[in-house]
Amino acid sequence: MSFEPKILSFLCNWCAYAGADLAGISRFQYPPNTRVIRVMCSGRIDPAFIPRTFLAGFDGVMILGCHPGDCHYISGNIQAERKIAFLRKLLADEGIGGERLLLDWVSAGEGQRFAELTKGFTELIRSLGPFPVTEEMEGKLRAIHASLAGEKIRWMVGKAPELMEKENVYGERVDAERVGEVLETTVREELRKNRILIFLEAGTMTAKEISKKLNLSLKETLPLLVSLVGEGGIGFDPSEESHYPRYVRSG
Amino acid sequence: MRLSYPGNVKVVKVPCTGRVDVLLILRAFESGVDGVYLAGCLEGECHFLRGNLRARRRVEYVKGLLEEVGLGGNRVEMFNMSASQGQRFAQFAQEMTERIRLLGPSPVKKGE
Amino acid sequence: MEFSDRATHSDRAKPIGAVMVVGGGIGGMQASLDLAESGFYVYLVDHSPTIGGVMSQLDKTFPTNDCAMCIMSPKLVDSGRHRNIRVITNAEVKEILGPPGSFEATIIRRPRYIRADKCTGCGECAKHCPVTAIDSYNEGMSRRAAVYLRYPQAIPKIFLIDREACIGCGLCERVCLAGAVDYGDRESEEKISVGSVILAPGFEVFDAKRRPEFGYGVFPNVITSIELERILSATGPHRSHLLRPSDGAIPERIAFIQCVGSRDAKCGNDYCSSVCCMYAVKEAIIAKEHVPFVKPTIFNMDIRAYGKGFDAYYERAKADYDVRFIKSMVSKVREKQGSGNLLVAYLNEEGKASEEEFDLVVLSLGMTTSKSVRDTAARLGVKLNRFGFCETETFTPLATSREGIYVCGAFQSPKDIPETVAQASGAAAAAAEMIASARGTLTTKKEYPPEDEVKPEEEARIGVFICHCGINIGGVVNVPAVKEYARTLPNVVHADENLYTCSQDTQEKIKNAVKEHGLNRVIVASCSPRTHEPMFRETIREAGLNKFLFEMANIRDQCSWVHMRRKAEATEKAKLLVRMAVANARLNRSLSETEVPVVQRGLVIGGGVAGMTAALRLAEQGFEVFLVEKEDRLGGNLLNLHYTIEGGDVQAFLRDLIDRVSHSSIHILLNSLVVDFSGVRGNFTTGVTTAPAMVHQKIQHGITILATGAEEEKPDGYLYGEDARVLTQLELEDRLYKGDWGQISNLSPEVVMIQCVGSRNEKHPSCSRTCCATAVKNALKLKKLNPAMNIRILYRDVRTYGFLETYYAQARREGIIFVRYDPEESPEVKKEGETLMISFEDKILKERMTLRPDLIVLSSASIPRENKELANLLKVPRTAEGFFLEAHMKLRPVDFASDGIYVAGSGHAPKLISESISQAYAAVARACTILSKENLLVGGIVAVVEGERCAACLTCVRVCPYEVPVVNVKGEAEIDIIKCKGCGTCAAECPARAIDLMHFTTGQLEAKVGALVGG
Amino acid sequence: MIVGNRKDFSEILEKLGAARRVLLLGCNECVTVCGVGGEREVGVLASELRLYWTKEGETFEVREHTLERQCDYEYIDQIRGFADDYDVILSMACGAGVQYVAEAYKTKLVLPAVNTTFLGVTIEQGMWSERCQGCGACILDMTGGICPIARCAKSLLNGPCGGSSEGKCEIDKETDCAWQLIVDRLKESGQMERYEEILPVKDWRTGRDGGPRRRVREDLKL
Repeated sequence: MSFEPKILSFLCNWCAYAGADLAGISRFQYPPNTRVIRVMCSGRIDPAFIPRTFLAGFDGVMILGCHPGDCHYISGNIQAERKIAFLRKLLADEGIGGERLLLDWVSAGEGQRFAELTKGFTELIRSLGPFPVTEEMEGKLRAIHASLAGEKIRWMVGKAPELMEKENVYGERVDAERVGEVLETTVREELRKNRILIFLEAGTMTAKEISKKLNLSLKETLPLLVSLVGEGGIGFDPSEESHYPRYVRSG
Repeated sequence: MRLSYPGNVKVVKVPCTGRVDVLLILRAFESGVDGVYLAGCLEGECHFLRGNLRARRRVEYVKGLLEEVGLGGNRVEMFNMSASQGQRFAQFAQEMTERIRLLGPSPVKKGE
Repeated sequence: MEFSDRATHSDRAKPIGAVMVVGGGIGGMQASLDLAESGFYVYLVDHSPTIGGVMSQLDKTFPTNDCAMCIMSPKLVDSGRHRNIRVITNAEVKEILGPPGSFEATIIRRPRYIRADKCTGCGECAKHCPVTAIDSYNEGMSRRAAVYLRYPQAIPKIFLIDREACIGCGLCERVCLAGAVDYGDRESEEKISVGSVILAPGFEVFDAKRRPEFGYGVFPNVITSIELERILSATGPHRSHLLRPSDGAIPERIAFIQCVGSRDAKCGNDYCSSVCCMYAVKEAIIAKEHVPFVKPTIFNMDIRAYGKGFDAYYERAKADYDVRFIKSMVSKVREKQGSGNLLVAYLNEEGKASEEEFDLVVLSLGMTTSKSVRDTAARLGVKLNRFGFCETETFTPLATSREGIYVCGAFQSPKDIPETVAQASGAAAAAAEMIASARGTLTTKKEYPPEDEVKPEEEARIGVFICHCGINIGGVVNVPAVKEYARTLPNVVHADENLYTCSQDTQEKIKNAVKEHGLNRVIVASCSPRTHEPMFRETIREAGLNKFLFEMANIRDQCSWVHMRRKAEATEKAKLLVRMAVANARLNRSLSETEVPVVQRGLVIGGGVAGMTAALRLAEQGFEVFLVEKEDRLGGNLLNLHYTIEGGDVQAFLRDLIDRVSHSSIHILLNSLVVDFSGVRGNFTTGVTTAPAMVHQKIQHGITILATGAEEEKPDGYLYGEDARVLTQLELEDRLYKGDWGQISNLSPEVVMIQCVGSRNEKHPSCSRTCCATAVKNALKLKKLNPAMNIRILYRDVRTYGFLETYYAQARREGIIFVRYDPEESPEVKKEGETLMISFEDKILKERMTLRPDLIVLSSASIPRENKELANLLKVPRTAEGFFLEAHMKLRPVDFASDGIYVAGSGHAPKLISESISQAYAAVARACTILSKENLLVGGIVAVVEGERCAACLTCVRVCPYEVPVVNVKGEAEIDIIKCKGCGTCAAECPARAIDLMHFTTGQLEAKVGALVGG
Repeated sequence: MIVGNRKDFSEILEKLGAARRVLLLGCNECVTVCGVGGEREVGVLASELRLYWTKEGETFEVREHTLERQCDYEYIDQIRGFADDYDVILSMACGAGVQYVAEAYKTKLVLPAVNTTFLGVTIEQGMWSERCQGCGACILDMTGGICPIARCAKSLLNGPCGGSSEGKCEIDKETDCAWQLIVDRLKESGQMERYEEILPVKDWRTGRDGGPRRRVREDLKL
């Protein structure tokens, strides 16, 4: 049996969805592999949706919004772009290529473009094959989701433009680089910590084993373990008495 | 530290474990508790010099009494910790809860 | 000659009855508490956001292995909530103007961004803060949020924002239900008026990167001693698991390198840091206790275990913990490729270059002063010595160069915790003396409305207040359900819930409820009584209820926080805890605390330097003193001393001191012995008999200071007493002073000094502390007399701690030869004809050397003067070696376990003159916490005897750790409520059940237990 | 004081048989002091009984009561009002007390919970040792204040037997040889001449061998 990709599309109400309708009115043909969720604005797309989409069995995700400058809500699409870029970084960190995630713009008048984008993306996914939901991949996606769903990150992601473009609580404008750096470190750390927590669900591990599985150096791994121990999420296996302590999930 | 430990553990505050007498422990069992443990200062660090050492002896004595009446001496224990060993407290609470769980409910439980 | 720091301030305007203490470490806290308890208002200023200092970072303390936080946190809490101490954190002292007695200090407070009056310390902000920063409390080994509390037990328990890390996202403000976040906070200046000032800013650890040969900062497994301290701590980065940084493995071979940044002229620190030997031994022991397979090795030049009980600890480390000591300095540390292990290069005792592999290297860092402290000193016009520590004089060790400003702790010279605490009390006495006439002018005493009588038979009317603690409790426990449940409990007539029960407006609400509902018991279900009970007790007292009618249910620390993921069970448990509290509260009774008058007079036993200083200082603080000396003259051991190592004239000092002790408030009783002793703190009666007429008199006094001193032991062996050329150090000093020389002042005579004669052996395991410095002092003196003299000092470890080290260095520069011997190969002294011979092993030449000295000087042990009978009379304990044993080795260095009795001077342990003076001041400060009060409050939680049931079996008499109960003339046990400390051991053992402990009565404990299970 | 040992719980249970309404009677004299029958020990035994019977699912009533003394009839009379509510009086006093209670409540079953062992002294908190056997003819003046009757396993009167070795008695290495103690004490106090004196054969009739004893003091009688 040949592979039929399952694709989820998020379409913004004002441009992309209208574009898709236009494609229909105009009878532009495209493959039937996409399922559409209408949102009012591409800015509504929470990056945390994406790992769940893959976990739910989709092979690709398309997010289509208005062209820059055309957003019905002024800057929703720009924010979507920022958030998705951020997500791509995270995915890339975990060795998940961003090619299965498409963000593009389709205006209400671009029925043709909608059909072509859909067609092209479907073909691309078909050529990539099904999303490889291995156990490891599942762990990664769960971790990414958990990190993105956390309050800290959501707040930061939401606040970032204000901090960079307007001012922070002290009435100062924060350097974009600094915001990016804080955001990235925070997210990366959360993500890695979540991954460790998921690893330890299956049993105890030494620091070395964890670092290997995270594909990180011990030097980068140890501080994560320290933080997790401090937060009470993990502890030490009291039965282990060798030179290499084993970490366990606690609580 | 917000470590979690089982909710089964209820604490009765005393100025010193030296205040806990043999009878109080027995009365607790009479009321139907499944286990009792005393958490005192580390040995040698008793705020009242040696109350914890006395408490340990009493716990040993009560163990014997509980054996006699067939409840099992393991239902009572003494352990020592310092004020900064929250983790140890949680760990012991866990251990004791597990131990009592294995021993099953006290045969003198009320209303059963 | 003017030796005293006493100023003639009588001509000045009336002094200000307040003191500023700069630095809130253990020393600053002790000084503040002593002052506040003696009638002075205290401003405790700390540059850190919290008080507690370096001690808060320590895991255990030597030589008792007490948990540092456990023993310190009562002082933290007391300092934080004392009504006459204002803690000002996150602040610097900008300047101090005006004359001593009426200074005006300017304080700069850095913004905290969290309002102290609103923050409840719940920690929601830190839980949400998205920014992480390096956690300096854990020495950078872990991370914390940008909004943080330095450590969990911190006082004040108010968070703050690390402005450098914070990006200003505003999340903390959103999650703070108490509305405590204030981004508009700015730096502010405040002027305060104080009469005197104490500097207790502590130390900073040496920067390990200044010794690059050890590879700190380059090789991950080279760590500092304070880092190891954090690693070993239960609140440390690995929760007390000993893991090394490079790979998180447990290190087996651990090397400690001593004297990093100490005894090192190259980096300008040619002093000894005094504490590193002992903390290294302690860390080695604790590491071994954590992980039995650890093999610690300590590379050292000398092990300076000179304090009380230190040598026994050191010996235990060797014998019981297999700690290896190598007498050698490490020259270089390099990393072994690939493993992260370290190769430590050193010259072994045979003088051969060796290299050994270790898994972890710990650098024992010395003490230095921080730049900011040195800058502050410069701004305040306080002189520093060449090492950046505060300059003080031998006979005035607490006074800085600026009148009215005193010093204590490591800023004066490197020192350990007990010496810091003692010196802090000492500085408090000095600061108080300065302004003694203003005692009580600025302190306030809480005035309460009259107490409503609640009779035992009166039906209990209980009000229950349940706290949400923001979402700390409310987010887990169903508070409204608990409230509804509380309403159903017997005797509960009112139940309410609050967002924060500890907030100011809630206190008013509680008070109103007491009136409105006629409550006679109040229960708050919230956090821990350890931190909050005093506050709520005060609230109900303000509402006219006795404070013992208050009860707490700990549904946060022991419920919601520990069962976060099990909300239903947590709610049930909270209900149960409330039920237990109700059962208990029904049986709570009003307990009265009675006032007993204090006899505001002191008794000092012993007329040496410590005793005279104590008597004089008490007198100068305005109290009458009896000074009892058994000899026919004052002076004690000082009579035998002539000069100090620094060159001070001891006899001139002594003459001046004796002169001052002829004070109108001091009654000197020479030729007098204490023959009986009774009473309790605040009211003792002592019988004194004075020779030769054997006049007996009874003295009434409120406090007692024991200053009976020590003396040089008459040595055994080495031909002492058989040959006139074998002397003790004291005898040598006397001859040096008198110029009584005979043949040895000319030509190039040979002098050998033998250290540790009678010390550090089985009979007397302790180090006598002062003999190394004395030997160096006398050797230098001899050398000055005749530079051609050959002087050898045979030693086991040279223990010239602190700045004494500089004299040791000078001695070596001047050609005095130091030769180490092992106790197994003690030097041998014999006589061939008239020739005196000494032979000993020379470790470097590896051969036995024999000399024909002209003089052999024995550094004989310091032993306590006869004090056994006195100890028996006063019921105070002694060590196996006969020195007085204080209440607590670390934090109560001059107190005895029996309140109101204090120790000072060498009777406690061997001491230098300056140390005895500091300690005498300390005893005075402690004594003044009693003497300054007209009345003492006694009672409350104490044991009471039901006489009728007593079988006079003596069980209570035997089990009481404080020897309080007695069987009285009626044949019944009697417990003095003034002495009882309320542990309840007697109540738990009385075979007739005739004793009960108030507030923790058998009935109450049984009711609590009953409520736990019964429906 | 009179010293005793608590009987084993199993023995007490056995003696109680089917009795389930128990009046547990303590004594506030010697047995309180030696930690075997005072109010606290009454509480402990009562607790044990309650725990045991609850565990066994039985119905029962245990009442705790401690008298000032069980060897005086006025005190014993104090339980008159409720003694009949119980099947059995379980006395924690010495044998004298148990008997006297039994005499006072002729129709009641009175049981001992304590084995009375000796007349002794407190060596240290929690440790007692025998000193007197009540022989009725005291010779402590001759033996340096150490009683060979009570403290010598054989009650020898004129020096130790061959079983005395290194100051200890042959029956037990923990037990001092009384005669060693006597000799040491006589030496210490310079009375060694008393050791030379031969003590005559003891007339045991003043002791137990003369049958039950009684003491009368006419002037004190009513």
